[in-house]
Amino acid sequence: MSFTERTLYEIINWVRDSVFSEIYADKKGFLQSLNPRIKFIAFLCLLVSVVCVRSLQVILFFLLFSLLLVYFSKIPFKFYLTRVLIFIPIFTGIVAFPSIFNIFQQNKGRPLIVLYNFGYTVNFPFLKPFSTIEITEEGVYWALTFVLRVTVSVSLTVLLILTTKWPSLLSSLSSIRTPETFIFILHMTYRYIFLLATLVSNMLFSRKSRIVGKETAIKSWKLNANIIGALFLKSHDMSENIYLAMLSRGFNGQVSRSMINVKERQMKEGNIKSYLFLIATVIFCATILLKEALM
Amino acid sequence: MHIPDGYLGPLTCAVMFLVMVPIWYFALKNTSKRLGPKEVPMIAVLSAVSFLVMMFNWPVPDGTTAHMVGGTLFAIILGPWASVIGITVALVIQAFFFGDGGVTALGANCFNMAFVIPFVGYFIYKALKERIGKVASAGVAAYIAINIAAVVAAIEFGVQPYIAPGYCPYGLNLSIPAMAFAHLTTAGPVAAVVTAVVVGYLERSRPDLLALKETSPNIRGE
Amino acid sequence: MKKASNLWKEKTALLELKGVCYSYPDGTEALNNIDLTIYRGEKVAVIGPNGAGKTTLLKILDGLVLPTKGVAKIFGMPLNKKILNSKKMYNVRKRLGFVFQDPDVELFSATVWDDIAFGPLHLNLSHKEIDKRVEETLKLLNIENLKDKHPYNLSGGEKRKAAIAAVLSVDPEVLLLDEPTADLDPRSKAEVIDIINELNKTGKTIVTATQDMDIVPELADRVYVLNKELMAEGTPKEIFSDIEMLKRNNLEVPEVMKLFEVLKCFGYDYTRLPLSINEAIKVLTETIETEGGHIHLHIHEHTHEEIKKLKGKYNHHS
Amino acid sequence: MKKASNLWKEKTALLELKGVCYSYPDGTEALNNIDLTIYRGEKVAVIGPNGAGKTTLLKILDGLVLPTKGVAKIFGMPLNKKILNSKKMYNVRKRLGFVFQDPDVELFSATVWDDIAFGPLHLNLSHKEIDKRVEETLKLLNIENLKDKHPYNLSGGEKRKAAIAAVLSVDPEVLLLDEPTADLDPRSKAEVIDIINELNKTGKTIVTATQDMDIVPELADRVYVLNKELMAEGTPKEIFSDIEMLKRNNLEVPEVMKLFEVLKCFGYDYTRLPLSINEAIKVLTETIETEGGHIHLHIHEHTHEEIKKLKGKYNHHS
Repeated sequence: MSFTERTLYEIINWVRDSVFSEIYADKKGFLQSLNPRIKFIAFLCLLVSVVCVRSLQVILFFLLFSLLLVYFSKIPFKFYLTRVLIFIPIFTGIVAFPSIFNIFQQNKGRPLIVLYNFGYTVNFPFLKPFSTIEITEEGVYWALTFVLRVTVSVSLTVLLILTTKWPSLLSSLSSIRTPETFIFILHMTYRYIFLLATLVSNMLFSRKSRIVGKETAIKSWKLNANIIGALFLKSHDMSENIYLAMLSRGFNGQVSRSMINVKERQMKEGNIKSYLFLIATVIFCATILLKEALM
Repeated sequence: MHIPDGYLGPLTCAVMFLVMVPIWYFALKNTSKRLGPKEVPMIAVLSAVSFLVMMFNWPVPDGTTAHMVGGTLFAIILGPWASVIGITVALVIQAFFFGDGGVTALGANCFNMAFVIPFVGYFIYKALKERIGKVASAGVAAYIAINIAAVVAAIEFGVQPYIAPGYCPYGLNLSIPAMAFAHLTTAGPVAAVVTAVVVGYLERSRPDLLALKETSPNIRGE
Repeated sequence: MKKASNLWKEKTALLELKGVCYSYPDGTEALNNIDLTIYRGEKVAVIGPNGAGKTTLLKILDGLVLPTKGVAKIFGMPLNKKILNSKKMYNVRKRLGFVFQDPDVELFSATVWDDIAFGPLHLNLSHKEIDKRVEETLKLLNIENLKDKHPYNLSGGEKRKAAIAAVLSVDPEVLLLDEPTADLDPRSKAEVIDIINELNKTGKTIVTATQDMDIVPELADRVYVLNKELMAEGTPKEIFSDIEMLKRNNLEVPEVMKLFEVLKCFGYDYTRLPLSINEAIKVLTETIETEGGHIHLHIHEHTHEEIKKLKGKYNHHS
Repeated sequence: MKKASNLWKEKTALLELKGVCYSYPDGTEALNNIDLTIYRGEKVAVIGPNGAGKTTLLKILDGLVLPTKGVAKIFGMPLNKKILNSKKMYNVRKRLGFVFQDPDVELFSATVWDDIAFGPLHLNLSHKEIDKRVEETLKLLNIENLKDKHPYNLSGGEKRKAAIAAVLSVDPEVLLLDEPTADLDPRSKAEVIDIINELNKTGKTIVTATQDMDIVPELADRVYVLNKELMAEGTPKEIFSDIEMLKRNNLEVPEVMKLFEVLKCFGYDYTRLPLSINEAIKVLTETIETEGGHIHLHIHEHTHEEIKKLKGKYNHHS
């Protein structure tokens, strides 16, 4: 199996099976018991704060906070950590690593370890002129801050999705004044991703089943393009029929009150607890940001 | 090209959101006024396609992978304004699915991929298609659009070291060449080949999809 | 083409097509010169092979698509482009329900509940009334357990029922069904047929497009055979008697009928041809009760010859 | 579960599943503890209701998916992750052909010709040989007229035949078919059945997954009943005799069988239960020839009672 196929197959199955399964959203943990719209706003506060915070220690504090939430929401740590770390933070780590060296930095920092001294100024394309290669204190500190900030952000996002059912999450967007049409399209898109992913996955299976020899990279590119073309056509047809089905049921182009079921039930879910959590979060974020601003 | 949370400082994030707000507003207004109810499900389904297309990671010679956005293709079929909505939807879902393309960086990501790509792609395609044919112009448009978007993204995170440390650590001197190199050599050709082949595929099987805009340019919006 | 029996003439015509033609934008002809009337309270089946234009016909009857030629009258109102885009159509569509062949097209919301509520939401009802409508529909189809499920977690049979529910919640007078039993296992098929017949009993007019001959006797009082043009019209019995016509249109008769024709070759001279097992039992009982208590099957001089002819008559196999 | 008849033991086992389980990553169970063997040259049907795991089973047999537990042996080679990703699989896949239920999944090239040439292109054949292969396959399925068409513009029956052709062009020994007659009109259905039987006669092993009971007698010498687990195995006759088991699994028997059971209530004591019209003719002829020239149908004291029981036995309707 070629690399393309393997990644495609794995990613599509991942979308189909883990993202859509909602195992952890069904558990009876702390975050799951909150009103999704209020939780959504609280998490937005947290995410914005993490992006605003400067100091490494405070970011660590956020990390601790998110891990506490993981614990009380009954999500297994091992599953959680693999899900959080495996993609973005590791990639960010690789990206950030060179930045601990002076030659890739914008500002001059205090040298921590000098690796090599040329004794003369080196000019290298794209880089500032340098005469030593050294690891700098600031470089290490900011690289760590960078990687940790990214990790905490991802960790919070993952926590939010794992503990919220998707329809509720998307409907929550209306609480930050997202237009109804947009939310309606979001819902439909979400719905058809699964269907089309199944279709693509079967197309790939059928292709795999008929690949009886080595395939060159160019050929596989062209083939993927064909599959995308076929996917496009089929989806286009489907969208025309969906439109007719909607029309037939009275759709007049105005998307209003699209998802009342989800929304109304959301209003009833665990309100007092949710507001307390929101207030606590806002106080937590505000204190930290104020403190930083004053420092 | 998806910028995760934590790469961009608060100022950049805020600015990009502010830039996107009027774009989203016009796109929605344009969509509901000019496109009519029929395009609602069409945008939804094509967003789903775009979401899946972004997950087609292609192997490239240096061992990394690249993906396309499908923005040019989307714009060729539905027009650039509808693409703004469609790709934004795909990006919102991706931001939550993967934390890929962060929530706070959504404004920036949407600007690069849901605004720059479809508009650049659409107008290049429109300018070239009479001269060099639909298939070739679709490929060229996709190639240029994705590269311009990549450079825009590179500028966004390349300015971080000048504004605030602790975010993306590399300055413009490094970010622009790195992003440009990756997209000129990998993601660009992939986007070009795929867009061209798909347009060729549609030209043979459903030419009406590509012709729609020509017969009624004002319904599709510009 | 056979003429409609007089019986239906006295009834109210709800949907009427006169000289309707339809061509796709690329010029391919889908329908040619269709005259057809649907009366209040009927069960009508439109049968025809792959690509006969059944779906297009239903779309025209639902006022979703305009004929390229001819007149489509829905509830007495002839359709044209202006009407199709006017607000009047909302009132018309409220009275018509169209269940598409692919349930995935019908279920576009996040939960089954939302899909069922979609229609009523556009009727400007209060939230309370919408709730009530949805709950009633769920109950009617006995799918209360599905209401919070995502459409992608449903099985084939459940999806079909949810799609029917989504259309029924607007309480249409006429139900247009496109291949309602496609892709269903025998049990789900039987359930869907029961639901449809139940709806017909409560007064709904039913139009079913299908290529599954076995369900036609159960789902139709009257049958149109479509193959781009209308090839025949009549009761299921009349239609299934014209085997040559059916065969020409790539169709066939239900298995039970075939077997009764076999019995005929063995000397059973039945009074009428049954279309289903239940009818077969009735016919057998009747014959025996009137024919002096028994039926006598034997090989007579023409048996083998007749059977050979019969086989040729039914067989699509080459 | 019934045991396989000894007859097959002497044949070569091509595909073998032992204790195979399959769960989706989210934990939903699709298959549980499946033991199953496909022998060279057989025609096997896997029948089961919606969601029984038929497609997953075929995917495992085709080496596309690994069981989560248990062993799948293809041509004697037990599969594991390493082999699945190795070049060895090319040889295995060459010998296996999988026709998906949805022909659209199979046809993604610009023309039917390209789709059929897709497989052979990987065999390191010369252009001339590939041409020849494609032409032969087109001829075999009698679809030469479709070769330059875009798959998008084909009718249901044509699509199905093109999909079969696309798989056949690598000349596989075993053909796995998922619902090959779904969405087909009676004529196309008959044609596809003929094609499959023709292929079986030329030595190909055929495995068909279906929920259309009427085609089972024609497409299978041996039947597995699947409903997440294997519920039964045997000849079509054996399987269709166990109506209770079939009903439990949302399945039923072919119509002809039902009618013969009705005849039994009227006193016809047949020697064996026919599964198709042709067999019915044979059975009737045999009985008449051995029973002194005639069959006598009448209402005896238990007729009504037996018919009532029979109706309850078959009926999925509530």
